[in-house]
Amino acid sequence: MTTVPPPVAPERAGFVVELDQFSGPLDLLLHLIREDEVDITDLPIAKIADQFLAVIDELGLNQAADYLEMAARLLRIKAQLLLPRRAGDDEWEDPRAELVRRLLEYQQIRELVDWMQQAAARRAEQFGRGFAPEPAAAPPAPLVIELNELLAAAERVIALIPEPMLHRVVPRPLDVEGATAKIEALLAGREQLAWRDVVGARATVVDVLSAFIALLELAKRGALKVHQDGAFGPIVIRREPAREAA
Amino acid sequence: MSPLAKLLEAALFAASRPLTVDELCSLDPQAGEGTVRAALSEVRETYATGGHGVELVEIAQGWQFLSRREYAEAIDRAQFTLRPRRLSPAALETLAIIAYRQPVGRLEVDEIRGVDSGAVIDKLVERGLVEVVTRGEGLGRPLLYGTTPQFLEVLGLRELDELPRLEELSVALRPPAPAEPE
Amino acid sequence: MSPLAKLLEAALFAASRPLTVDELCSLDPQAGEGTVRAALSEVRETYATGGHGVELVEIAQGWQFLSRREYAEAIDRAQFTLRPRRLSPAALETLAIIAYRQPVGRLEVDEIRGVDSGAVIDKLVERGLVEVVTRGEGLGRPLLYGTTPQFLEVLGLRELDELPRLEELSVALRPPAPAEPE
Repeated sequence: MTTVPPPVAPERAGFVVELDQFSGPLDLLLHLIREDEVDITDLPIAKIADQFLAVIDELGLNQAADYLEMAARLLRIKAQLLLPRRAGDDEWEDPRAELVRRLLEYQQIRELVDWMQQAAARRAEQFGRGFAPEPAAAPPAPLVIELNELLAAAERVIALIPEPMLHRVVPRPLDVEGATAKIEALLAGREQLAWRDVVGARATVVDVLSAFIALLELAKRGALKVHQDGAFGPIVIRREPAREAA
Repeated sequence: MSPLAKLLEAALFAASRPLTVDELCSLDPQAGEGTVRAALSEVRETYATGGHGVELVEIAQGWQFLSRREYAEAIDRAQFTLRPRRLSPAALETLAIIAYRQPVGRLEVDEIRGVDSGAVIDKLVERGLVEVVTRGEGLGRPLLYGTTPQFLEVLGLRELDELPRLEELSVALRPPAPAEPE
Repeated sequence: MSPLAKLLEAALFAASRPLTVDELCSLDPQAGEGTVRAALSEVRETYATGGHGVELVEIAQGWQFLSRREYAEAIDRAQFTLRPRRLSPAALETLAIIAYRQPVGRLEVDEIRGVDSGAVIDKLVERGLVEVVTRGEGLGRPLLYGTTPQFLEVLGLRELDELPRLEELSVALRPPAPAEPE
């Protein structure tokens, strides 16, 4: 039987950053494992996955990305374990292995947390000097900067600047035309694109916004169709049959 | 010292302000005011006669430990009240950009560092290393920052020209426009 | 106590944080480190044997006067001073990871905790327990974090190596014991 601390207020559930009950999905998993008194290294994945889903449902965590990602991971492992495998297959690798490693590592962190909590509590039994001298009377703290530190910082800054080199920096407006041209060029070569093909892996907010507006505009013009199978599913961009000839 | 005197000593040490006799009495509900005053004298005597660097002083209708006057100068000189500070890597980076590109606006610094630099710039202003020198053209007439004389002082430079001219700097941190004759 | 010991006592009393031996040496330019360490022992002995309510403790790579444990409750109850805020489990988890893996980037912390730790790290930086120590190699040259002297102060540690060694933990990353029959 799974007992769960009192649920969070529903209005908080939308964007969960930090819960009172659990500090993250691994914490929740560890809680379930401890309750069931099962061995982490021989995780009863089907049972734990069901319990995990039940708890995130009960706590209204259905929109918390970190918890959802873990739920998906559990279900995938559960499915993999259900696949038939040949007897005596040495190549077979337990799909639970990675999760077990992370859980053991996390458990170690929790133990450190216990230790640190005790150390902090012990330190809190002693008080330092409470009275601090008047700030006005106190001389300012001496500041130390070495010239070579400043140069090292300048070099780090230089390394940060991507090619091509920087000329004059102005706040960049949305570049919808550029994004439109890019999408059209991509579609000229291919029937179908993924969202990632359009924005790339290192897109800035401006890039994403530009590409998104360009997509909507092109879709409105009938040059392409944007399709998404479900919420948060991958976005597929398909070229529309040559209507431009009409 | 008696247990009550030791308790008073600990409390007077830890308090962030002078403590009145009433407040000291609240430390031990069993002890009456007379007992507390006697213990207070005990603490004061201990520090007065034992050859200590601090003393218990009656001040602002209360009691407080203070370091003896003769040590005040040495302590002031050592500047303990605040920890000597080094700048964080983020602050140094921002300072480097402002030093080489001044006058420069916040957006430009953000763009070069790839992160929001507002808080870092504010800290540098607070520390007197950087200041608003003018306003730029364009939207909202942004504040433009430059380094202060104190920046030179901390680095031990006489002039900004003494900042090393790295070859790469001429590319990446080149001032946006040719310098105007002043 | 010797004049130097009294000077150290006054300075340590005045400071609201641990002072390093280097800082204590700067109090008297004539005194060498050996002399200062001897005087430091003299102060510690005085407070250890004299039946005082405070003691001199080695902490966070320095020395600090602290009230004795037995008076914690009375001082706390009387509310003469603020008790430090407690850290949340999420903050402690993040601190533990940063303490053991420093210098470490945000992504690595996220991965070990299984959640986005950006906000928690920002809070720890704000509280002075963690700071950016350098930038990593690779994409975007990520900021890498490490712990500060104040981290040691909050845990009452002298050095980082007083943290438990990972091998000492009961669930260290080693193969589990042979399964027992259920």
